[in-house]
Amino acid sequence: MTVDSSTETLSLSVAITGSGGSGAITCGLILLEAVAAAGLYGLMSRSLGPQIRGGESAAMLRIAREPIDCLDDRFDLLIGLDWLNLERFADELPLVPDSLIVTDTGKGRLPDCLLASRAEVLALPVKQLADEITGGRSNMVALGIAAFLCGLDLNSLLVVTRRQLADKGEKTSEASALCVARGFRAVQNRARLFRPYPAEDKPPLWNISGNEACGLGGLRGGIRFVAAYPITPASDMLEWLSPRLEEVGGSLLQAEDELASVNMLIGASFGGVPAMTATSGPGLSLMAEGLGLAVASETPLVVINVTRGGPSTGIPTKSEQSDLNLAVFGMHGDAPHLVLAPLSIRDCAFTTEWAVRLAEALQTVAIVLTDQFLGQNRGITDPAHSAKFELRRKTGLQNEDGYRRYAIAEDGLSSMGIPGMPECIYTADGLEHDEQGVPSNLTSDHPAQLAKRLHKLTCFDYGPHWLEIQGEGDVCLLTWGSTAAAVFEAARRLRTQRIDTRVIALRLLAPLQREALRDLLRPAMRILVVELNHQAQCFHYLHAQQVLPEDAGSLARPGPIPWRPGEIVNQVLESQDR
Amino acid sequence: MTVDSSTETLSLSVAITGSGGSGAITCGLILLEAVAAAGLYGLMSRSLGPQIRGGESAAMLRIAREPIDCLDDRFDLLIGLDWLNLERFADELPLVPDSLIVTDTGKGRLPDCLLASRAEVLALPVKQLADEITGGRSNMVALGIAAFLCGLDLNSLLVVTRRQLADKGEKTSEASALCVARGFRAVQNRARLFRPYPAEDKPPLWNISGNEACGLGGLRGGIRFVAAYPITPASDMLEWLSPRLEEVGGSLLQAEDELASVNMLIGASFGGVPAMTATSGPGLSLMAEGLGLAVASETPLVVINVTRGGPSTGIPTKSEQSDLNLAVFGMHGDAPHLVLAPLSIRDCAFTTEWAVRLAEALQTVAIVLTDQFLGQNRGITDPAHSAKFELRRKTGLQNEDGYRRYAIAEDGLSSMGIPGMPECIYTADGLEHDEQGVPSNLTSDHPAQLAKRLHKLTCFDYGPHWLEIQGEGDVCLLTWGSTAAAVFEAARRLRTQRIDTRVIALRLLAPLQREALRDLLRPAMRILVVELNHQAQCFHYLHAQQVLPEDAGSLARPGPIPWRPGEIVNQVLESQDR
Amino acid sequence: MNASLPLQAKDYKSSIKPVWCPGCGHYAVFNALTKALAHLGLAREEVALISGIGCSSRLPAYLNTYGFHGIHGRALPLASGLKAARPELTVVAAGGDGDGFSIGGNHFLHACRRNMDLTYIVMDNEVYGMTKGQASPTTAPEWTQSKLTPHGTGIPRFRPAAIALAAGAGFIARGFSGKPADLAKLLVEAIKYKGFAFVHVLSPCRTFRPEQKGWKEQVHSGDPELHDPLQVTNCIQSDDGLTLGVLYRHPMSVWQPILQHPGSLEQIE
Amino acid sequence: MNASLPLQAKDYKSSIKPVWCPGCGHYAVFNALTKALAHLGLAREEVALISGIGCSSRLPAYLNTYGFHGIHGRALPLASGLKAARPELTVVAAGGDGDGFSIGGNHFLHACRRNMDLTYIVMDNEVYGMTKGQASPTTAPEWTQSKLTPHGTGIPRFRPAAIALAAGAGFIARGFSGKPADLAKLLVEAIKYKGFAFVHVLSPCRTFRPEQKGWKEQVHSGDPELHDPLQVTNCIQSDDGLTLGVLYRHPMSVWQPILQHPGSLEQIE
Ligand SMILES: Cc1ncc(C[n+]2csc(CCOP(=O)(O)OP(=O)(O)O)c2C)c(N)n1
Ligand SMILES: Cc1ncc(C[n+]2csc(CCOP(=O)(O)OP(=O)(O)O)c2C)c(N)n1
Ligand code: SF4
Ligand code: SF4
Ligand SMILES: [Mg+2]
Ligand SMILES: [Mg+2]
Repeated sequence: MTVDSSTETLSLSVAITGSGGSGAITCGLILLEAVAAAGLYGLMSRSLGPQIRGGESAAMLRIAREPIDCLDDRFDLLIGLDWLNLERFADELPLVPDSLIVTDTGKGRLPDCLLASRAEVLALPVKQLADEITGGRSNMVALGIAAFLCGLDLNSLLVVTRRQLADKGEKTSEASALCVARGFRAVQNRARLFRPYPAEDKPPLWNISGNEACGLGGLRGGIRFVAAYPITPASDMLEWLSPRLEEVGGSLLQAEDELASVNMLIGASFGGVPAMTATSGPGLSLMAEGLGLAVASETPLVVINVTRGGPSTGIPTKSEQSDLNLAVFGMHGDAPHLVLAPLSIRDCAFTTEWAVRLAEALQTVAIVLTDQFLGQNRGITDPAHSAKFELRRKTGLQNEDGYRRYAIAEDGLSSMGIPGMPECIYTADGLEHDEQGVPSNLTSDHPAQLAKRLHKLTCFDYGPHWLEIQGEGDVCLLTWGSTAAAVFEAARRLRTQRIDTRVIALRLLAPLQREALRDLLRPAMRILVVELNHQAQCFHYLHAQQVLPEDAGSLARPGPIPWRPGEIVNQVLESQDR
Repeated sequence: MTVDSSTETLSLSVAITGSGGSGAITCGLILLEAVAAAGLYGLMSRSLGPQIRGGESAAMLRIAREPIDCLDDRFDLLIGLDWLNLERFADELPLVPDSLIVTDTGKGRLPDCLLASRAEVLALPVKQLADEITGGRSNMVALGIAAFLCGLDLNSLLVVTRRQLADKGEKTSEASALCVARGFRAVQNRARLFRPYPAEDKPPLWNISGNEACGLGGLRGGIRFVAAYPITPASDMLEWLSPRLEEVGGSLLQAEDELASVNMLIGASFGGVPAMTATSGPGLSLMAEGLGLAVASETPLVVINVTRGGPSTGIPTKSEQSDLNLAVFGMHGDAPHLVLAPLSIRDCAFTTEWAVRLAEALQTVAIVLTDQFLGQNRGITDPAHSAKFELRRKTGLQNEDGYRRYAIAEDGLSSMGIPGMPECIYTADGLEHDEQGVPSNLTSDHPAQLAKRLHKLTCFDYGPHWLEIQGEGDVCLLTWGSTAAAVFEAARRLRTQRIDTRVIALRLLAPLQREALRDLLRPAMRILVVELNHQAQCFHYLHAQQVLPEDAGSLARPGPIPWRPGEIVNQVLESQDR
Repeated sequence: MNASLPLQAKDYKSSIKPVWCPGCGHYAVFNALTKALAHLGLAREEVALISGIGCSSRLPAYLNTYGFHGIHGRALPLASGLKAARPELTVVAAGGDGDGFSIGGNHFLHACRRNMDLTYIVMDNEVYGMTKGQASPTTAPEWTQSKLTPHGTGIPRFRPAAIALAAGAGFIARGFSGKPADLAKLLVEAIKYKGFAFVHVLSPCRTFRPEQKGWKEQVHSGDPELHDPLQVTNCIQSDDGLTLGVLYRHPMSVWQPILQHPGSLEQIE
Repeated sequence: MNASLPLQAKDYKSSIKPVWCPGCGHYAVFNALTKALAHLGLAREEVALISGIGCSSRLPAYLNTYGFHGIHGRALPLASGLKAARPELTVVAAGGDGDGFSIGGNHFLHACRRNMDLTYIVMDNEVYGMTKGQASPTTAPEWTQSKLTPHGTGIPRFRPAAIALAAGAGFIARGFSGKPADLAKLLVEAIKYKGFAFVHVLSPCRTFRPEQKGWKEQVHSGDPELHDPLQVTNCIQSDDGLTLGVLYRHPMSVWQPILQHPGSLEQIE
């Protein structure tokens, strides 16, 4: 077994699994926090069985010395608190002969699917060690084992453990600390799988989920009103936001359904208060009509869509990027608006902050496409500071010749009256209207207002943030949203194999920066569009906008498992061979 | 003034306008019926002011010896019952110096916008003539005038007038007949503008609206359940269907909203009864989530979307083709389904019948995109007979090894259990499921079921009906839905100008017949995609599917006025010059 | 116009001509509302009129206050969002029986429960006027004039006051467009009431329900204002739907978002 | 299995293992329903169980009858469409308090009014179980355990029975999953009732509302069955929400589509 042989990212991947009540997730969460305390970067994903609560679960971590945003293709270490129903996760836990499996001597034989990997097996009396401590639990022993193998320091681990379990009472936290120490020492005679460098002198890292980061970005963008209806996997963003909105003088309203929530946003925003909601596919579908109203009446608002497996109820707890079509095209009539997608957990904060500012400045709808992977996974990341954009909504009476809410201006942007302003009273309308806002079906007003609403979006200067770009080369991997992290890592690996690879990751999907993107793509020899959905939605969307050459290729597959970097590398290599 | 100089289609265009209560529409409707009685083809469109009822209105007719499906670029004859608020319609009533305007001597000066056309003006004492008859009305005098100029026969006109007004009582219908005769004779000394050939020996023509034709097609396809919520311009289809469904043993349920109606369809269809609804943009938006459920659970149903100006409430009484994006892409997740569009009023019957059969056979959603123009205009057309398709839903236990509702079959089609069948009990589900229908988030089931649902649509042989194609040539006009008629006529005119033009009109928009369409387009020199919306939705969709060459052009503009053939001719000529 | 002079009813009217048919009941509701606003002396910029879609829902544009002509059935959530964000504004939602009780029924239920300080005016003509005469939830089951339901709906009427009460509304009144002065008074009461005030207005559709001119003879006033939910329940339960006046008024705790003095964002980060 | 033998409760169970938490009230509802179906001797293929989304809405797959696990809040329209198209089937809709009273509130109102011959079971645990514990319309205003509403909702509870009555339902009953035998009997009555039968079941959420185990002591039976809407209204109005039994039963005309003997299509053309 070697350290970090698989990638040039110096990382280690660890999974902890167990059946209902075994505490695998708690173990993972404390380990992640200890990783942060050690100044390491990390990522933790969790997988759950179909049970509503208390079913089997797996905590999947990756730790590294450099920032990382995706899981690896293999696990270096798998610790089983027990092996019940492990088959459920087998696909998600690829092992190699280099891997190490830690099993509890008391919990019986390893499942065949694991043995097949020919990984090394280390049997330890985990439960027995825990039982020797009053109130001791196996998962804490496992935590100690994992932490040692990950190269963490015992003292700091104990501090973190006690802090994390403080609210369980001192007895529990002390018993846990004892277990952790016991587990740590039980493997001390083995070689560590990972050896962190001494923490550099850098600001403390953040332990944050994408949902939390979106919430934070929203607040920074100026959101002070949220109306929402709970839905997996978006609810925890709303739960994070509720108390914090209050602290900054805003409010959250739990609506009776998504039809209500989107219309509540329109009302609040009409009232001058920046407004946002979070939902997932089924909720976004229900909001379609309301979003069209916001576009037509030019009332800004932001929807964070934390995508899950679709169609219909689909797979609520798993990730997919299959709501792009709906986000871009899902309103009746010609209804141009903004669609953005954050490129990592950390980027959720930036992209959401930008989305709010853009929606406000452009008086339109911004849909932010994150997904279950970004939203519910936790990352140990560099701090994500506010971008402090200058963009603001244009309000009040701007010209001398009377107030015209929907005046045709050169940049398409007319000024919004806000209730309370006596000089710009108007009635907002989803009916087609003239410049004053009066309903009109004249042959002249409709095309003029359609053009206004499109033009304000297309003539705007979005600056450099619409994409992230890395590298040069004959191969160009084009991607968007949550798949970006795996693509960036795949490109790094390809470069080590002497395949010069450029990555273009789109943060702004609509309006697509057509000309700029075409220019960027012109020199590329072989373009592949990588995304996590069945029908290659982005690939076709890019074709729709005529930015791709005829021979561009598509790397699209559905969830429920996100793209892994090695999988992309293989596909690129295969496509080279063809 | 010459007869039919403008086009090689021997047609005449007549408009009758008047303010609230003037009876312009009644006049037009009787004229249209008289046209049918004369064995002529015809089309009547109406335009109304913003008032809910009783505002100014315009009846716009075109009559011809050959089938016609669109309005002309100009009106040959304009009869004003009065000229109040005429500016509202001026854009819709283009006149040329060749045109004739009939004005009532008692109703004052012609509006400037009409005089500007330099059309000939004929002033007649219309109201005075009507007032001489007890119970006489100007609109009936105008009917007589129009009918004479259109070359119709007085006796047959009187028969039609009496029949159409029978339910108003004998007094009214006799007074009207007297007025009609008086109007007819008042212009008898003039040259007729149109001279019908003696009616050939052909079956009587139909006087039908597109909404009625869709209803009829639905019944022929086997629809026996409709649930719906009223919306302009779809309601009259529902009103036509309600009593007729009953006659064939089906039923219609007025739902509380569109969320209910689409789910009611799913319930009925799950019960084995083919089900359909009609709506327009806002309703289609609200149905998005339900349609996704139908796709995921493989429950057939049909939605007729009678498109109106968008986005949002838009222009409810006007036509547009701007719901294509929503129809094709408007569900979350990967949710493949059928999208069709009838190519004329008459074709509404055929396309809807086909759509129902396809939805049933392929166990999916079919969205039929008609629009206000097709739906609410009336045409005098050749009879539209049933296509009597053989396509049926596959039901019951088909194989020996037990019932699997979502079994993976070669053609993607598994057999539906219908309540009442003891051997194929199952639970339909919008959650991703395995072949039995049991919820599953296994890595294997999701891609397999996604592929099944797509494959059944793409591997199906749709036969020749997916498009209509006419002509050969260097210019290829590609179009869809209600714009087709204007494009066909434009092509005929272009050919008379020695520009060989091919027209491809798509009836099946999704799944797009990519390969076949690419083959058809390969030889074309100059491709133009013609459609009635602002963002060139079909043009981009065709690019998304990679069927268009890089240099294909787009002729897209929004409503509220449909494309006219001459406008297309001009655009083609201009694009040639470039 | 000098803002310091008290505004009159006409000052609340915009210059846009209503699309309504001559004789439509909605004109009187419009007039009564402008009178009520004038009576209350509200600044035009502090009032927002929110509606859905329907003939009745065209109201906002005819007023010279802020307004939002939203989408069908969603006036109440839009109004609620506005009120939550801007509690100091006077927010009035208005619409028709189809808008409010058919497609908008769920929001009606939950707005009654949530009890924000809003006024909700439903102009009930027992028909979908805008879409040319289909049955609405308040239409009598035996009304056969709609081609969509040629045998009548066969479904008992929706009883707005009974539902509002069961859902928890604290102010329920019924007005009639044929008695505009009384209606204006009811609207004043409703706007003044702290909480969700529901005003059910009988507002005939001249075009599709000409027989509603008979309402003039049928409406009547009810018991003196009741405050006890139980008594009121009995009263509303046995009501013929034509009783005018304030049917129920009960002080209730008003929902509004907890708006703290804003802290800094940094402390969250 | 020999179809001619009378089916037993277990014969209505499929082989799929419920996803519910140990101790969840929904198990008992499931069991009671299979008992009721067995008692009624219904053929499995003639029964269809329709639901929305939620823990409770997972029910259909666990039954060995036809079923449809639809989308959130839309069980009733789906069930209504099925019943309209196939009146001879026994159609039961089921779901949770969030599904039925929050997002599905409008369909609940209109299903009560429409009065088709359906049974509707709401398993009320006063919480959104599936999405991990947010307040539902029936949650007490002062419940602060949801992070979404950390001060409680501050909104009075939705009262399902009162709404059902005001909306026009003819059969209203309340059961408790802690009394499965009584519940099975209620379900038998509900399915037998000709018309829309609403069964409100208190079905505790062990995971997010552990305090609901107290219900066992709090539930009680009510007045002997009442038939007069006025009396019932009073009763339901003052009800504490924990009264078990049939609260209201009243014969009402059932809505069903007018299904004629089919004529030929040609006569239409
Ligand atoms: C989602 C949606 N569905 C349907 C419609 C069509 N529609 C417009 S107004 C209306 C009903 C209006 O009735 P009501 O609210 O009673 O108002 P009234 O016109 O009678 O004043 C309907 C069904 C729509 N605009 N949007
Ligand atoms: C349109 C839509 N919005 C939100 C959700 C998320 N969601 C799933 S179940 C549920 C609530 C479930 O609560 P309830 O109906 O009371 O059932 P329980 O789980 O408590 O039995 C919600 C909000 C969804 N699936 N679809
Ligand atoms: S249709 Fe009826 S409700 Fe609408 S404006 Fe006319 S009279 Fe009023
Ligand atoms: S979360 Fe609550 S309602 Fe859901 S299964 Fe568990 S105990 Fe039952
Ligand atoms: Mg109405
Ligand atoms: Mg619940």
